[in-house]
Amino acid sequence: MSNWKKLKLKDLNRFLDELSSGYELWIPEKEKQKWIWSIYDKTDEVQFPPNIIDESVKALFFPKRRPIAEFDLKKKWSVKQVETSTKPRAIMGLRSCDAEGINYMDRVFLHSGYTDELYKGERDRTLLIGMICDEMGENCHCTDRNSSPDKTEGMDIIFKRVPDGFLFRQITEKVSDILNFGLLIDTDEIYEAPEWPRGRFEVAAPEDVLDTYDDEFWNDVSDICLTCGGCTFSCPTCLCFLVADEKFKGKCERVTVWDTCQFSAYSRMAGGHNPRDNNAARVRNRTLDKFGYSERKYGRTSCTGCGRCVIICPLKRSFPYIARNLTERIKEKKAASQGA
Amino acid sequence: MKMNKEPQILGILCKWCSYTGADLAGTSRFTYPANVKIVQVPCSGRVDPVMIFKAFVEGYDGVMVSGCHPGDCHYGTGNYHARRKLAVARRLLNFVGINYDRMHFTWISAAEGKKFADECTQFTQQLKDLADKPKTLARKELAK
Amino acid sequence: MKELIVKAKELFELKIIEVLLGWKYDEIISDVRPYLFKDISEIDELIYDRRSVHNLTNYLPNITKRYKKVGIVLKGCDGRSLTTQIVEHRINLNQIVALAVGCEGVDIDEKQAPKCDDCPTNISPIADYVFGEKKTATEPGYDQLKKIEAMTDPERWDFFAVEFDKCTRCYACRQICPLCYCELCIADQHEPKWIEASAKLSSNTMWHLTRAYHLAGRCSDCGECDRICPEDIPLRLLNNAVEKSVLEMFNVRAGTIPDELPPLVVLAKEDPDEILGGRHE
Amino acid sequence: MARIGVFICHCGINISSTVDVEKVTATVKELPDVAFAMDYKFMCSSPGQNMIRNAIREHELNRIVVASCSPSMHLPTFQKALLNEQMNPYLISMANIREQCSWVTKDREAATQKALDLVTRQIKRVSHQDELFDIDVELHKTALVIGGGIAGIQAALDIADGDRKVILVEKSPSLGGKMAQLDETFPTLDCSQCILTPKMVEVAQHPNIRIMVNSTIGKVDGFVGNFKVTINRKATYVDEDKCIGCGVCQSKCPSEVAPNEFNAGLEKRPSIYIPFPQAVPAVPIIDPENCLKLTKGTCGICEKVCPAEAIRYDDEPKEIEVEVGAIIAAIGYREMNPSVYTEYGGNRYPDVITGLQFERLVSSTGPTGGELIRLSDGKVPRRIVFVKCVGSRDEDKGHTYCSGICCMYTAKHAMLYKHHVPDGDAYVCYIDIRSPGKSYDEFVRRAIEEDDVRYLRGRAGRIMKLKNGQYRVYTEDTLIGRPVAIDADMVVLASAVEPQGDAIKLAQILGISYDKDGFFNEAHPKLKPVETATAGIFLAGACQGPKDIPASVQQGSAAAAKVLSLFARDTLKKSARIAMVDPSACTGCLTCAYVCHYSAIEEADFGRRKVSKVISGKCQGCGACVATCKGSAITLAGFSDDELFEEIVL
Repeated sequence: MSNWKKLKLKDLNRFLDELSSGYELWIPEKEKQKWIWSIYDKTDEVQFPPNIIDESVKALFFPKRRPIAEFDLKKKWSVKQVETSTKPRAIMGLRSCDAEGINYMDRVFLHSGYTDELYKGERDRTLLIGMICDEMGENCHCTDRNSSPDKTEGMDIIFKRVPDGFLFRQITEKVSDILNFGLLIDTDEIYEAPEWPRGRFEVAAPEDVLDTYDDEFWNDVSDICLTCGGCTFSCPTCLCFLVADEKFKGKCERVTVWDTCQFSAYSRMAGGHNPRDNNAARVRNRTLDKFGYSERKYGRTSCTGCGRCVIICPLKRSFPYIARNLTERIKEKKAASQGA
Repeated sequence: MKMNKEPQILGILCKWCSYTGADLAGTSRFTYPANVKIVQVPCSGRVDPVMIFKAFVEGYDGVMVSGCHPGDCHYGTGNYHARRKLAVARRLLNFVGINYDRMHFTWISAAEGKKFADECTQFTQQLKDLADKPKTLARKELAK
Repeated sequence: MKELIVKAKELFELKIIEVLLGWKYDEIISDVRPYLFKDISEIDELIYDRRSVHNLTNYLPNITKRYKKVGIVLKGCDGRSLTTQIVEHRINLNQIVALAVGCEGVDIDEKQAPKCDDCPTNISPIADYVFGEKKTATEPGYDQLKKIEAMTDPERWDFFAVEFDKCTRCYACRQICPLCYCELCIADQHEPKWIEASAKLSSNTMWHLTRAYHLAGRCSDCGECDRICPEDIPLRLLNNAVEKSVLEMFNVRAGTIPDELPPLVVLAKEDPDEILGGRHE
Repeated sequence: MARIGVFICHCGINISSTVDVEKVTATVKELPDVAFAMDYKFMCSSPGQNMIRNAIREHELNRIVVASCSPSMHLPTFQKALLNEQMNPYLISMANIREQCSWVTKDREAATQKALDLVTRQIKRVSHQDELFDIDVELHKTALVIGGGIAGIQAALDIADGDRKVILVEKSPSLGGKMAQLDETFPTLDCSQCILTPKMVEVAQHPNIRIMVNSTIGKVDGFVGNFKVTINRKATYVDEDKCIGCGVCQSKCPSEVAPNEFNAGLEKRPSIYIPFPQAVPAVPIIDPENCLKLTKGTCGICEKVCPAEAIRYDDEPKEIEVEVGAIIAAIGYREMNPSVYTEYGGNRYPDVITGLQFERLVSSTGPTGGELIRLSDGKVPRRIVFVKCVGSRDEDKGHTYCSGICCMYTAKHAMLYKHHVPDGDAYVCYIDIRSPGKSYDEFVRRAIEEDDVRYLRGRAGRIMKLKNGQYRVYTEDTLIGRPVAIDADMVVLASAVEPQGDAIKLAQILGISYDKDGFFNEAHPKLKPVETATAGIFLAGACQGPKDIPASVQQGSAAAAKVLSLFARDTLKKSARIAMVDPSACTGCLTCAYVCHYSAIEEADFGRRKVSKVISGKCQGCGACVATCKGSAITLAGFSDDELFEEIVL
């Protein structure tokens, strides 16, 4: 008997039904060629994609628009803080790259000297049921980011698709009852890690990346990047937001809304000065943050290798183009300095 | 389908002609529906269609813009510029489903108090006669 | 496009241009993409064919800041964007050498781009050199637009509410548009918040109406916003609706006549008052 | 942080009779940022204003909202209260709960709700209002007077006597206007020419007045203190510097085809002519449409006979640009053409004439040399009928208003008739007799009692020509309730006063408003009778509404006083409500400059960029540029996006 348990394929829906009775259950759903997260509905025909879900799980913890306080504009001093739901929630089918993203969010929102209570509320009520990818996707490169599709850090439970069902294994002590559902049976089958492909998008070491700040290279990149910000919105570790008051008919909500360093308005100061007033500076900022600044501040680079930025890019080239050229540029520079 | 409740109307009036015309309606005691809320602008040329878009999103049932008659603009040509802008805005709004008749553009001079009151009354009736505007247009996010 | 390459080389050789904005095949992405040619040795890679869908004029403001003489390969619709950019002082025409190609249409996902069905001008109105044939202008068909116009008001709103609701406000449409260049976009302003930052139906509606209105009489229907939208919102419909109004009311087709002012800043005393009232079927 | 004081006025019962003022006050007290709210019977009164001042001090208010009448009425009043407390006068906003709420709403609940809504909007708006500071601009101390009739003459003389320069523009060849055409004037029967001519000569000789006849206004740019005016001068074909005014040309001209305008078309005049003997300037003009030399290339007699060699057949129209600080419009009126009154003959009967034609007929400078005869057969009319209100007080064919002067001049005409033909019969058909004014009613009584003019109360229905050459006037005497028919030798129609044909065109050039009939609008019917809504442009005379000579002269002097008080300053305060460009937000597309009516936007450098810049002295604050700027880089102070947003969004 292994430490894995087995769920037969025919029992999947019953398992999910049972799970959704105690949890607000989120699963991947295919909508118009894209995989998104949605709440499990008993009538759904459940499928799990072979690798990443197009929509990052970030939005379930840190939504694009998140009310944090409410006011009544017809009364004096009427601030009310928004509270999160305490209903238990389970997210099933997320991948190691998603968990890496959540780990990174934890560092930012929980462990950097300040606790984001709304985030903590969402985090505390959520059980993460991760899935090991069937295969790496066309744009996946977690293996180049010190991770792999079977990494379990951050998950509470992990499962793997097998021909006639799924293998489940408990990772944390957060909940044990799920694995005791009658539908999960003991098995001798175990998961054997395959040799995952590597070397798709290698990036130089953080200090070398940061060293390119003044390089002419960035100008060339900027000519073909629109700074549309699609990469930052889809990125599981891009967490910038702005705070806005939204009023309607005498009521007002203070909300946080995702923002992105790719927009010129992001760095525009009140007097009009903009330290990053051109595409080059903005592209550079994002790249240096992913592979340099984040490492300095939080101890690890923030790119999880999910590849969503490649998929979303309207010009289909941002990441691979930048990564490959940047790394080559660094090699060139090193060779040149050694030669000299 | 007709509306039972009074439609909410935003009236954007130029200071020199139409706002004065609205004052004259008052001085002459011509009554009109109370649901017309007047905003004063210096000239109809100041009216940015974005204001009108916003008014509809905020839940107004109709928007009325009025300036000096063509040729009479206090600033010479402001109303001609307004006419072009608002004509485009009006057709765009209609295209996304907000009927032409929810936007009323008119020229009211400082002497036309009666006309102002009549326009308000007629516009209110016109809005009542229109099929209910798409409910989803007024924002509902906060209500959720 | 042999002549194009020969001419480009000649322009480089004679130092008439420093750089050339065109297209080349990129093996990393296995597709044709915009490329800034900086040296005569690269020119053999210059491509213009049905894959050259991008509107290159969007890159011009940045590039003309860094280079004095810029060559650019222009399709008809791109050239119309350039006309408006010049009238609005975005670009100095003296810095531009326009290589206009007689556009035969371009493809998106191996099918002819819908914009090409409605194209009235296959050659750029600004052209220093012309390669290819000028086609006689045809009236846009606007098939898709007419379908929407035939709907009732509530049907039309239901249609657009679904589309606007999808918008994530990534502003890719804004970034890719050569005529969306405000220093501080109205959507990014904080006070007053005409267009709230968060993605929700009301603010998305504001954004899409405002975007379409701001392009009135300026949009050349290059279709880039429509192509790029990650949520596949039919932005061209809105652009076309405004384009059609402007054509019908003011008899203006944006950017087709160099030096002509955009219709919304033209002083038009002779406009009939009817444009403010009555239906326009 | 804003500390807003809200002051709600009852306006006696004008507001409080339909608006529950106490309820509004209690509700707005609860709104954020409202530090103080109160209501009072008359906020504009001296105690009311003191309440505002005290509250500013006691509650440390920094924004004020007054809910009362229209801001056009009392905004300046309340701004003064702020100024007296050393507060910037732009930190106030007014909610118009009288003209636009209590007076137009009957239902009390609806009116209260609306008032609350309007006040709330202004409370939201006022926190976004900033301190603004008016701008000083220099001014050209020259006035332009348009129209050389008695009102314009009076205004020009008064300003010139105040030692300021005046440019007096007249479209006809001579000054004088309608008054020069009159014979004797009511109620004193003194000779019109005798009192007018000295004034015309004074104008001509005044060192501060520049007369420009045969000229019209082509274009007006700029603003108070700094108008740029283009004056279009017709080609006159006579060199006015050389002409000595001898009149030989006029007497030798063989082409007498055009109607004599001065004599109200009662006779023909030559194609080169001085309009009337006392004309100022006494320089002839060639009528190019009838001159044989100019139309057919023949003749040329005037050039041959002119002793001063002043004839210039190659003369061309000129555009003259002048810079002035103030403009007075005094273009007068025209007499309505009674052709629409077919029941009165519609101009077909030679002896049915208008009031002005009668003036010329009895004038010693008129076509008959002052002899009152029928133009048809030269006989003295034994019986005459005067028909009043032709075109006045007639919604169907004429104007709704009363022309004001006809009652008096008809009485005068009847008297003049009786003085010419003492044994003749004079009848007046009238609806009402309107004769308020000093010695006016006495004058009418004199006509009836001393000169035996017979007044019949009733509107004349029809005038029919009889075979014997007489005219039968069908009317009724409503006092005895009987139809009456009078066979008369001559009928005089008191044709209505109406605006000049080019009045609306001039109003549009000047940027001033006009009423439904085409008379120019004064800024306030009672309190600003000579000002227009456009600063620096004033009105005098009948172009503002029908007027007799004394009223025209009064208004001419009043307008002159306004101009002189304007010119007493060295600089002008210009409203701070103008546009400003935030260069950091401006992309430099310059589309704002394309829509600016005042050419007040220029290109400026901002770092490495070119941006727009508003020339503050030129900007008039219309906001067309603001609505055109897609990036909201332009703000119109006082009507900023912030302020309007708060008013629109609730």
